[in-house]
Amino acid sequence: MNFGKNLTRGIIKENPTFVLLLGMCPTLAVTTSAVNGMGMGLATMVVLICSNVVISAMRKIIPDSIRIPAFIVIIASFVTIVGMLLKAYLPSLDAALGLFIPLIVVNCIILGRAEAFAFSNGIADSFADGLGMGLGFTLSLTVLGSIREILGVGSIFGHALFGASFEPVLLMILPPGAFLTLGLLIGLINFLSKKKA
Amino acid sequence: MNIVIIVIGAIFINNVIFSRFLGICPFLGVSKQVETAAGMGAAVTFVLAMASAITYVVQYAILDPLNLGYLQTIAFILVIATLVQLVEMIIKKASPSLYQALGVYLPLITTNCAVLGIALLNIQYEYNFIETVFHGIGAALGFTLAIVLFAGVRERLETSAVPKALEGFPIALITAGLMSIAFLGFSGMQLG
Amino acid sequence: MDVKHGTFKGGIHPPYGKESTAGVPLGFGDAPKVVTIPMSLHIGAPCTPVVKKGDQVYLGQKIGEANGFVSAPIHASVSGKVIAVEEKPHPNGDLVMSVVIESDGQDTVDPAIKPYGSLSEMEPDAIKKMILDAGIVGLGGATFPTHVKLAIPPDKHVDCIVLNGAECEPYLTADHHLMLTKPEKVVMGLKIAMKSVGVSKGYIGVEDNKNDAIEALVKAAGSDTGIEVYSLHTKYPQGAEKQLITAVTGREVPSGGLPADAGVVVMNVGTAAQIAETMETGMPLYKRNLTCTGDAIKNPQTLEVRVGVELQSVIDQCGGFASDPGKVIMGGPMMGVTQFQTNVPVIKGTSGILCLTVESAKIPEPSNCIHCGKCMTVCPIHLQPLYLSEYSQRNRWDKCEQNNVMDCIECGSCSFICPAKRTLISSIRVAKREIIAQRRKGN
Amino acid sequence: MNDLKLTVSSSPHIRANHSTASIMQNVIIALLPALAVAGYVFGVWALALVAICVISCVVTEAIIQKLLKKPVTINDWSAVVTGVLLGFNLPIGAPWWIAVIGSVFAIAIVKQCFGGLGQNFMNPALAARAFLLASWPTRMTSTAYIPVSDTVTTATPLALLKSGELASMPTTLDLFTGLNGVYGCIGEISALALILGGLYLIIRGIISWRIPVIYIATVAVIALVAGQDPLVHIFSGGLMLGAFFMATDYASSPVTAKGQIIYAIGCGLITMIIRLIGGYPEGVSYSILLMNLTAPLIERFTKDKVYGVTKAKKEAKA
Amino acid sequence: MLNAILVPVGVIGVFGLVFGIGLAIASKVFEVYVDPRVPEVRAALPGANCGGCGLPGCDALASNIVEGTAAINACPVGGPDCAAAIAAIMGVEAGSSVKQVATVICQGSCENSPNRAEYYGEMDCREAMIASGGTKECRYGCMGLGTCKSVCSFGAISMGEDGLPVVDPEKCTSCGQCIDACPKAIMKLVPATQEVRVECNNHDRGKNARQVCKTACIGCGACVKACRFDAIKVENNCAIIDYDKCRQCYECVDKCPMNCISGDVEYGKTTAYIIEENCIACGLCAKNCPVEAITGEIKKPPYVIDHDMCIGCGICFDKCRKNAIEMRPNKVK
Amino acid sequence: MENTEVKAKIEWGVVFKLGLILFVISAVAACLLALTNYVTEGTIAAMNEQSNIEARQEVLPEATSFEAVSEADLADIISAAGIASADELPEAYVGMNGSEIVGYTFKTIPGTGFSGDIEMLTGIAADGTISGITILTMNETPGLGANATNPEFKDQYQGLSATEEVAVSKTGVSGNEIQAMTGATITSKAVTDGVNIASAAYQQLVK
Repeated sequence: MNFGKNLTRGIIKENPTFVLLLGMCPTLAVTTSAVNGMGMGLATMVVLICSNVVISAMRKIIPDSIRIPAFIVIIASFVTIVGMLLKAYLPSLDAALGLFIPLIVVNCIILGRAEAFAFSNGIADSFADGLGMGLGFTLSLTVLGSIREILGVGSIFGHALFGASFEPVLLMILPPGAFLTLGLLIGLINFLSKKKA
Repeated sequence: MNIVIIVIGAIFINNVIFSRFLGICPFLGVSKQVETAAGMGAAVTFVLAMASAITYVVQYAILDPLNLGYLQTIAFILVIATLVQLVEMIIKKASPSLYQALGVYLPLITTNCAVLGIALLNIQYEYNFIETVFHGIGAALGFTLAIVLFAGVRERLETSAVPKALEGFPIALITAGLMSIAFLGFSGMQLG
Repeated sequence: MDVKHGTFKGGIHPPYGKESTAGVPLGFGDAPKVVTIPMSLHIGAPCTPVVKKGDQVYLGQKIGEANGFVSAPIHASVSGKVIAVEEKPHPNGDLVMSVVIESDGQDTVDPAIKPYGSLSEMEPDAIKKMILDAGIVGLGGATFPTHVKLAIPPDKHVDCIVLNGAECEPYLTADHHLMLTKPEKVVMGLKIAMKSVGVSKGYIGVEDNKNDAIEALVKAAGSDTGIEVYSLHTKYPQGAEKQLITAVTGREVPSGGLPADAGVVVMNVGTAAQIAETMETGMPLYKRNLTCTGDAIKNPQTLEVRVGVELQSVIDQCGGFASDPGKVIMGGPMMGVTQFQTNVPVIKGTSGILCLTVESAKIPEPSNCIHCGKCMTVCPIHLQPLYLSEYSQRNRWDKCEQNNVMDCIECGSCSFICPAKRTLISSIRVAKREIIAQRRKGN
Repeated sequence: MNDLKLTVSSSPHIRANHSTASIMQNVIIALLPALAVAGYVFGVWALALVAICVISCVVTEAIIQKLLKKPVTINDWSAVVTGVLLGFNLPIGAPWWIAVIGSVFAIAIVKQCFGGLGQNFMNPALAARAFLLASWPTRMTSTAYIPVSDTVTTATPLALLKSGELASMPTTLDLFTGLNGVYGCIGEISALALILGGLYLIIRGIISWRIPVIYIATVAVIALVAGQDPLVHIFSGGLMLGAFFMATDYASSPVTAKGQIIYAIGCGLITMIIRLIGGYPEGVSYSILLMNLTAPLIERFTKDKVYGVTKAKKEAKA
Repeated sequence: MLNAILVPVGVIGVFGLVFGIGLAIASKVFEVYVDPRVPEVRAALPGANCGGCGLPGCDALASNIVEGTAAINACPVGGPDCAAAIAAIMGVEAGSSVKQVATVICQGSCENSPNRAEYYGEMDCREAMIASGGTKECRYGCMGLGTCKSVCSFGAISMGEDGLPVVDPEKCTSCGQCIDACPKAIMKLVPATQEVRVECNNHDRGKNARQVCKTACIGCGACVKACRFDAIKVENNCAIIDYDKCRQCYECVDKCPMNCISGDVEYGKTTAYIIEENCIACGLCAKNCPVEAITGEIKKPPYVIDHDMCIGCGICFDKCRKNAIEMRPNKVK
Repeated sequence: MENTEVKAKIEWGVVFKLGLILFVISAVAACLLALTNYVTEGTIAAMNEQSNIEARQEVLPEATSFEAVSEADLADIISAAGIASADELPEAYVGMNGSEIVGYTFKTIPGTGFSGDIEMLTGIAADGTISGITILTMNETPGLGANATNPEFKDQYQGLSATEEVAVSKTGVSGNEIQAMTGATITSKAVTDGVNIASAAYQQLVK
């Protein structure tokens, strides 16, 4: 019944990146291109949905006092599985994301949603929440990746946008570019949402 | 000599925050005051040194002999989570003053990807035990340096007339961005 | 006798503007027709009027009884008839209970007044009693009752008295004229004060832009080895109590402490001269030197003026306004208080009336702090006004307190020097007042 | 009561003559000799680049302040100073759009995002230079050294020093006057002109001697220790420009005297570390930027002793 | 195949077993007692960290409440709801706390009390106060520089066109920040329902007060005489209403020659009406009426109210046990 | 509080129950992981092998199959060629076309680049000319050092002689030289070092 609400909440109102400001490490690290951002987002989403569903299903069995280790085991398993699947079938993406695939384990979004939502809600709702949050995360990473790719490389999803005379802003795909882009983007979102209000 | 290079490299050249993007959440979250930032840095240093050592043992004494490399992530995170929780409980009991200074940050460290990230990198770089520990310490010192400097700047920002829309996180991120531009100065440094 | 030199760290060099009155001989205020004497002429508890409407009073007759220890009695500055005892405007901006006396032009001295005799005849306690009875307060501007200053608490050890003849405030030459016209009184007053607190060392600190005064004082001091005249570097706020002590004795007054904590009592030269005068003639404090100056005044001059005279009549005696005044300041340009009107009376602490034209009263608009640190280098207390001010503007009184805001002497050097024209000192003052209010609330 | 319409305000009622604008104007005056040398050596394009930077900076400042509904303060000359300094930090081969983008970055991101004049924690011109260097490295390093007699470009003296090609090094005197060849960015070629400007600022009391003198001395000492010619290190690269005009930037350097000493030593140290073992031939801009980061902390720990506050008292209070 | 599954199962399983047991034991061995109510109370507090309670933030208040050193309704921002929630956690009854609103008790607008001089300086009342005690002719009056507005963390204060602050009672949380900040003590906490207020802070004597402001309280005492409930007294040349006693009958508002008592007589004043079908003629209303506007005979309903005499104090309404009296506003907007 | 003084009592039943639950969860998780691993292991290995062969073919296009040089032989070559560390030359392959030896490929990790190690592959044809290079992993600055993967740079090595050292020039190219990338001299040098290590090894191998 709340399925729709749980789904959309994560995409806009409680967007994990722009509003809740969770999962900053991968957000900043892998968004050097739109593809990487999207890949990271999707990988996180899969883990998020699976862990949300499983934790929700097991919420009656897991005692409160060991819930954190239990969550971690569950999340880590899914992360490892996703990692292995990526290695096997999408090796280039795996190489691009590198260290940050295993680090999905410690992405605050996943543990946060497990704590805040899945542990106290039903399976369907948790699924919706995971999907919504995951989509929101994917969306913001893709946007961030696209901006950085367009400015820093002059292409989007690998397709060159401008002629050869375009000299891309290399800084955008370097670490500072990640901080600056995200900072200015959130500032812009704040500005626009305040204007609306 | 090698160890010195590893430590200095981890602090400046491959700074966890500015070039590796590890541990950004606590970096942004616990950096409003210099004192708390320093406390967080100390806690991370302590945990990272221990975690580096223990994960080294886990990798080379358990996982490798049994050919279970693929269980690395799950094993490491379990070890780290337990370690952090144990340390927190012990400090809380043993020294309340230390807990006040350090322990309150410990729960935040479980999800600090710097700890897991560095543990994984240690294995990837094939460091030996001593190098592993010092790499952990160096990375943590790099984290401490970054977060304390950041907190210093943010304390100053408190009295600045930052545009409304940029207040809070956006300006913090822009600050971090400018800081990492400065840290580019260390890139390409040839040690040793 | 050698003249020693001294100074302190920090400070500013504002335009002095003393030329216009330093060269003009000391004038004497016209005998006033009416004086309005507020019952609050000093720091501390206001006095209670002891005369009522219709009473005849003599010159020097006590008209206000001191209330409490930190207070000083008030005397009539003319002889004549009390025409009102009511609330009147006071230079501090408030209405204050005042005694209005219509002068009979006779200046009949109170017959009870007699000279006290010579220094050798008087015991320390008698001197303090004399000072209290004569209503003598610090004439430098702070108007702290002098007898309180001289009553050293038993737990403190004082070994010298420093007379303040620095007169570092721009424009003012009241003390300068005093030191030139009555150097022997100044020295005598110092000796009296030394005797009253039982010390053998006395210093007089004068800024080196008043060399003629230094010479006069050295001459007046003669061969007395107990008294030394210091030539101080001309720099504002050289005459601030703490800075003067450091410049002369090299000691620092501890934070939150009084000069007595550094073993020193500081007194204005005018106060010393008044003490000597009182001992000689028995007359209480009823007149003082003040400088009426500024570019809005036609004939700037330093005058000896009675307490209770309206500012306007002093201004009129100096030729009135040359052009429309934008600001009338009681005191000097650095620490003086602006006035709403010129119908307030001269009080014991009025060392000057500074009238600025609309043009020169203008202060440029403040802009962003550029972090140049000039305010820090000039702060005689070595505070960081730029940060204190910002903390204050964000109501962070705790931060202000941590950063020693309470040690600020409010000299205004920081505001003066600020290239961004920020009102540093006013926000620091706000912080100080808020913290004091909080402390009161807390206790 | 009376008809006088008086102004009340709290004391002090007089202010010193100098203002933010006059300080900035003095800085510009101090930069003029170096600008003149640049014009003489590089020709008109150098002056044009500086002009582009100045105009872009001023326009950006005005637009941003309009957008933020703040009073427009371009008449305080600070944007002009940023523009000139940024122009001085560009190589002569830089295209006009690099100058414009750098100016926008300096003013919009580094300065106005943090609240405008005096609130930036980093030197805007240097941050913009670092931004440009990271974004268009080839543009920013390609044409650095053009002997007057020749049009062939080679590496800067420091790059030569780094790669060990000592044979093609210019003489120390050339480095000092900068009149005989072009050894770096537009504004940094003549140590002599920069020293003149710096002395002017110190004499006018606008900057303190501490930062430039200690900075340069630290560089010289480390060069000596490392067995290199200290004069070459002092006169080449952006050291003079950095030490006199950038490291002394009010907003981004410590205000305390002790702090300035530590800050200057730090600048010198990092400059030489980067020059000797770093990935770049020149370390002045990065060293100043890095020390900018530490300025708030340095300030915090180097407060002057407050009059009358003794150690014991402070502890009792705490 | 079997090995490839059993070995990892064993390894990770043992990890889990060891850590689970280890943590369980450790949590007992190293247990430190924390009152679980502290975080609960903290959660119930609004979390504005405004300091209105006098403590440095909500965390401090939470622990003080649990320790019993602070009252459960110590948070002025949270209001009764918050107090009730905390009371539930702490297991005690919440005391009644009527919502209070910061109120401007000065009508000294630019027109009523002009400036006596130009003020130059930072637009902050506290700073202006230091410059010769402020700019207004009335030295007790509002200077209108808006310090109350700038310190309000809830955006409840705006500066009206007449130069006086206006408080939005909806947004006001009665945290007291403006009250602390106002150097003239113009802001006072007043019950939200109180319409009748003396809006003057001038303690000068009549003549002087009249000189400096058109709406100054001159301490004439007309209101004291008008009040039938002994709710007004003149202290230090300025009238003060005791809000506990005031019935808001608007009599004082009517009588004040200087119009310094707030309240809209036209719209605010009410009159009592008998609901005849409910009246049982018990006589309580008539007995308690201060102006003897109610007449009737015991047990002969209905009683009659003389609406011209009624002052609208509402005592009869309070006393009536049968809901037979209603208070109607004289005029509705 | 007073509880701290009381010796904590451990309820073993609860403890074991918690331990057991965590054990079960962990075991199930491990089981799942093992299964996934079982499924993907082969694919991953195959993918790796495939990409390695592809890389080798890229630098030595004429070869159709490759034969690894044994570790013992490799060690001999390393010591004979005077290569500083065995880490710099982890593997070498002989490229075959049918039974004919058409060239060799060398994986080299030359010192460090601008930031971190560069792992690269050099192909040397049987006639002693360099047939191609490719960069396997690197962390060089994008737009600068990372341009080493661009054909404009890589292809410069093609056809150069493997019997003498390749040199880096910043201005013009002559003889056995390559033109350095603008702004990335260090990377250019590092890559060239890698090629030279391969050349040295090649000379030993064909000896």
